Amino acid sequence: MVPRAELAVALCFGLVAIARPAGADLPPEEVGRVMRLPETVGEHWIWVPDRLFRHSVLFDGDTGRMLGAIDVGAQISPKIPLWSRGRSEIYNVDTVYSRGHRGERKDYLVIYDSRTLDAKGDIEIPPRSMDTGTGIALVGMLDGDRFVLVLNHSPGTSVSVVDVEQRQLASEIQTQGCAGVFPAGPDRFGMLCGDGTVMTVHLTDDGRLDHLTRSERFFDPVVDPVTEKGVRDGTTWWFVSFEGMLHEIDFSGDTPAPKPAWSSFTESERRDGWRVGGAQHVAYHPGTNRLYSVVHEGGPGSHKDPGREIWVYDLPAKKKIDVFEAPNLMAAFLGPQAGFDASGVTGKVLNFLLPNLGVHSIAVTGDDAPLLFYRHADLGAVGVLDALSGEHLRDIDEAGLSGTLLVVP
Amino acid sequence: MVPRAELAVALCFGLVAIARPAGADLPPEEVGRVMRLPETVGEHWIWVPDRLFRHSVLFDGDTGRMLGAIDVGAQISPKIPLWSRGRSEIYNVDTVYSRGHRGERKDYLVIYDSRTLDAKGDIEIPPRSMDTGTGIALVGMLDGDRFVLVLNHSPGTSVSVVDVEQRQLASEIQTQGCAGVFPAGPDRFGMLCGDGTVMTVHLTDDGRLDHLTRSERFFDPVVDPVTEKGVRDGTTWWFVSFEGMLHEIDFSGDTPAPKPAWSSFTESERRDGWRVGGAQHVAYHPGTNRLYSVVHEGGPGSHKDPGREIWVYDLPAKKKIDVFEAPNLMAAFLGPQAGFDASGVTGKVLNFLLPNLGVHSIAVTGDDAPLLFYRHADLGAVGVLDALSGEHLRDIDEAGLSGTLLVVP
Amino acid sequence: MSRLDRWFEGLARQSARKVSRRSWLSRFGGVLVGGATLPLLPVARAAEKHAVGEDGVQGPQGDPTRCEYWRHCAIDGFLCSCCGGSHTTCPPGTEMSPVTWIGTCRNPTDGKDYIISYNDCCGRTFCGRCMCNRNEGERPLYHWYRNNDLNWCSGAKAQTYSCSTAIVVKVAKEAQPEK
Amino acid sequence: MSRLDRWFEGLARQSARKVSRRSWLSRFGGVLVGGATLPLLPVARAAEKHAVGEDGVQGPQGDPTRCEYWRHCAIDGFLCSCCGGSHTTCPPGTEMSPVTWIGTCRNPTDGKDYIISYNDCCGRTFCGRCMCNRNEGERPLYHWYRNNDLNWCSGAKAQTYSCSTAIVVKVAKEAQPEK
Repeated sequence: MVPRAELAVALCFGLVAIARPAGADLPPEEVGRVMRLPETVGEHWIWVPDRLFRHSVLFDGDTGRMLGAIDVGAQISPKIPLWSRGRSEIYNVDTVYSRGHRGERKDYLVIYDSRTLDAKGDIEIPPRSMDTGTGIALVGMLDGDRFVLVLNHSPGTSVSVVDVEQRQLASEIQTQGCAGVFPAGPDRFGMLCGDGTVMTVHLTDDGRLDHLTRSERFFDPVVDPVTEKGVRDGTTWWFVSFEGMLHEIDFSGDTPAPKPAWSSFTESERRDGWRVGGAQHVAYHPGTNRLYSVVHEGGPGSHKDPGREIWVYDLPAKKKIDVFEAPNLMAAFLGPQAGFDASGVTGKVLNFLLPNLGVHSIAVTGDDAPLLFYRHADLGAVGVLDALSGEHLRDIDEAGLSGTLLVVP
Repeated sequence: MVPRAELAVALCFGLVAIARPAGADLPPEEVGRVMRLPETVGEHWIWVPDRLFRHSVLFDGDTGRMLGAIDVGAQISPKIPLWSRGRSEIYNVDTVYSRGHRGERKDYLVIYDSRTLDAKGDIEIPPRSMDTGTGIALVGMLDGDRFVLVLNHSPGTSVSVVDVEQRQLASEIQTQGCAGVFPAGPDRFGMLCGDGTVMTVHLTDDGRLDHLTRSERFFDPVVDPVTEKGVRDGTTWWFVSFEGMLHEIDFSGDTPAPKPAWSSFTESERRDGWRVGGAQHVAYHPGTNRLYSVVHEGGPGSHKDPGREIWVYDLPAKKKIDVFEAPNLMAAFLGPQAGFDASGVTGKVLNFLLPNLGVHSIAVTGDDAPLLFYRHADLGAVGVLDALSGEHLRDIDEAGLSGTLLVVP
Repeated sequence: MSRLDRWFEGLARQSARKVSRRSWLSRFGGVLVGGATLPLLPVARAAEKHAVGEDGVQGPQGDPTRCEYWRHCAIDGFLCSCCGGSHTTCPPGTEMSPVTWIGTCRNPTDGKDYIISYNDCCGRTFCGRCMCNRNEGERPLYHWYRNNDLNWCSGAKAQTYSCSTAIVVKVAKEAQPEK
Repeated sequence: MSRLDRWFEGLARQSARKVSRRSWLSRFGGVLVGGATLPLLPVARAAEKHAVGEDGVQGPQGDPTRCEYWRHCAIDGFLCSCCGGSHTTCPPGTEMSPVTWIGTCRNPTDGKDYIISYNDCCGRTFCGRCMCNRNEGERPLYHWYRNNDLNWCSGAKAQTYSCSTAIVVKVAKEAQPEK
């Protein structure tokens, strides 16, 4: 057995050491101790996946401290880690090759103990999990924490349903023409389709396909497509279109029901060239019904551009209520790398000299004093704002090198 | 069969396209073409291994062009690629794990076709190849290109001898107390030992241990150890000590023969604090018998510090003949990353504002108009000097993120 | 201090215009739309500044190692031209994926729109050079053949992504409907 | 321009002094010897600026998240204190390697020299934070137990290197012979 130390014990260690009698030697210390995470999942924790280091790092947003990490496979983007509080487990989908980057491919759903972060097992799944530059909407866990969904691409699409309770693949469902997995209950998930509709996939109790239902066509994928970067509240998902139209879809019925869309931009904002864009460019806080949206000034084809502003919407009121500015992360990124003090003179000069590259991705915590995290895909630093006031609280530095995701566990 | 294009063909393509009759559409282009390397290994080519991208990139030092890359395993440092001109093959030692970064470990000597860079096979070797931060003196190929040596650590040391002609492991030789592999002929290699001696390992025709011989003790590993960053000329190896003593070892006889050491620093240079240091901090050009040595001003314990100067020695004359300065690579590294012109105003300001971090590693080509390459381990840019005059010719940018090796094929 | 301030401000603006299109690593990196000029790299490309490119176009739009090259209007990845291949050829040791996404790009020489196929080169890890992301007519995941975010190496022997090419398929019948 | 020049020069010097010891990634990165002060990071560590550390020492020499912490005199790697562990404890999900290299470091509190064991934490990839390389008494590969360049995870279940600890073994009988 490996001895394990509670975080609390380690933090108290200093006091013990200080209380040592003067003149006595430091005592020999135990070898082999490994930290474990606190029992309760913190409300301000955030995963920061990185494609170059090939891991997802868990940070505490209140302190900027790294808590631990899980490794990922040989993909363009790490997958989103899925956290089951009930089972105290974390699930992550990895692709590995028998010779590193070539040879036989195998895909696994890896099971971690969420208190020790030990890999305690894995489930082999069909070796065709989809890989994208953003890693968004490729995996999901249904309510009840029994079924994990994995979107496949080979190059046709399907969805693997993995039963993490039974530790086996439950089914693989053909979903040609639709993509993205959007969990909407214990027995269903949505997908966006190329014909401008949305589909509900209904599962049986044992995770196989029960039946598929389709909405009417509610968007035009050529003229003004919705992005797959949706946000969820229970059985409702919101999707934003390239032109900033907000589409609300209700998945509570048998057939998914789109509600009338409304524009997140006024006519004058639109004339000024404001557009949505980035990677994970929308976030939602259920308690306040606030939607956060990364915006920039640009034209057609700028839907992946980062933005320097985050606009805040009251969804029930259908109106913009605030505008947050995201301070430059350049010095926080380069400081530890080049060895200067990001908060000192050199940092200030560099933040001024070098451009503010803006924000690709945001995430908001679910509690009553929520934090809003933001990152640029190429800067290894994460900014932390008060999600209610927009106040810049801190930067988390040395947060990797390249990646688009920010995941609230 | 995959169609392959010669580099020359691709370079001429522009002319063909320009000769197209006016008004005609561009013709449909062939899909599936893959480049191959020129038949002759360029005299100014250089491998730049990178631990984060996990590959070794081959550049042309005359143009700064990338020619291709081979991938590496899950190690701290990629191994040095070994190039057999006779067999038109490249050998690289990789470590892979069944689950990416954990699970069952396997080590392979991977065989690449040196014209196509295709991995055409591999030989499984004992899964204990040594891994270090520098990757220096861990692998080697004996003259005749039949036997590849792989230093092991488990945690005792041994050397795997791989017969790349017969495509199999020839033997594993126990070498407790010695480390580093220094090829010195078709049937022998040297190793440095913890008792201040050097050992010759003599092999039989089929790559097994014939016998071991030891030199007398010629250095003190506690007071003034030699580094394992040796340079070779035929059956002679030079090693430099922390204090800058140059030790020449002759491996032509049965027993390795150290010659009297001499100091690379004058008394006044030593008083001024000059010391050797870095990673791959010495390089040698056989045609001119020149030794290049990275130096800095420092004290004990600074033997891994990078230096801003490269001192040039005439070995037969035992004297310093030149001092090269290595221009700052900071802007060349940050430019493509942050999107500014490294050779423009911003680049100049940054090269001035940010410190010159100096040089960890150097390598010199073997031809009559040699190039001297240099890098800092954390900057993804490689500087190129004229190795005879010291003139700064160019920087190779986007040359990775982290690594210490520079390998002339 | 005001002269210093103005100088810095000028530099910052200059950088802001230049940054991002080749923003290094992100396969999903930021892109400034419009005619932003990219930095010349100090090495080989500096010499090619006024060269006439493969398609007879002078400047960046004729240079396949630049993000502004006309065929790159919907690319997302490392340019194979900087990776040991060319804009139509994979680097040594990789395999060209037969399945792909497409873009519709205007050739400045003849003013015609061409269908461009962005075949990925596969089986080796990130090239890591000349990252380029442009999204003219790019569409989300569910609109497959117009999506540049997908790892299109799914059609190759090993699905590791290395870099992307930009191959002329044919003249487009119409300018692309997707804006 | 002379004021500007002086200002830049000052900054450059300041950076030069600070740089390198925590130089980001290189397990073999550069180190400036002597009492160089490292930058405070803007986040958590800023608040700890004047804190008394685990060993009762004020400032960086008492702070295990700093490269200057006294036990780190011969370390080479990412500091586990910045990686979810502590200077004596591995981060969650890793395994502490039982074999290791050692250093002899002077504790500023009691003025005594201690043997420090730098056990690596293994089985997960690079932590990537708080890179620290100091080489007091460090020796080449063939002098095993004083060599910090080796991947000492060779004694663990999986040899992937994540970060390094700095554990007190005992008081040294003498200051280290290796300079």
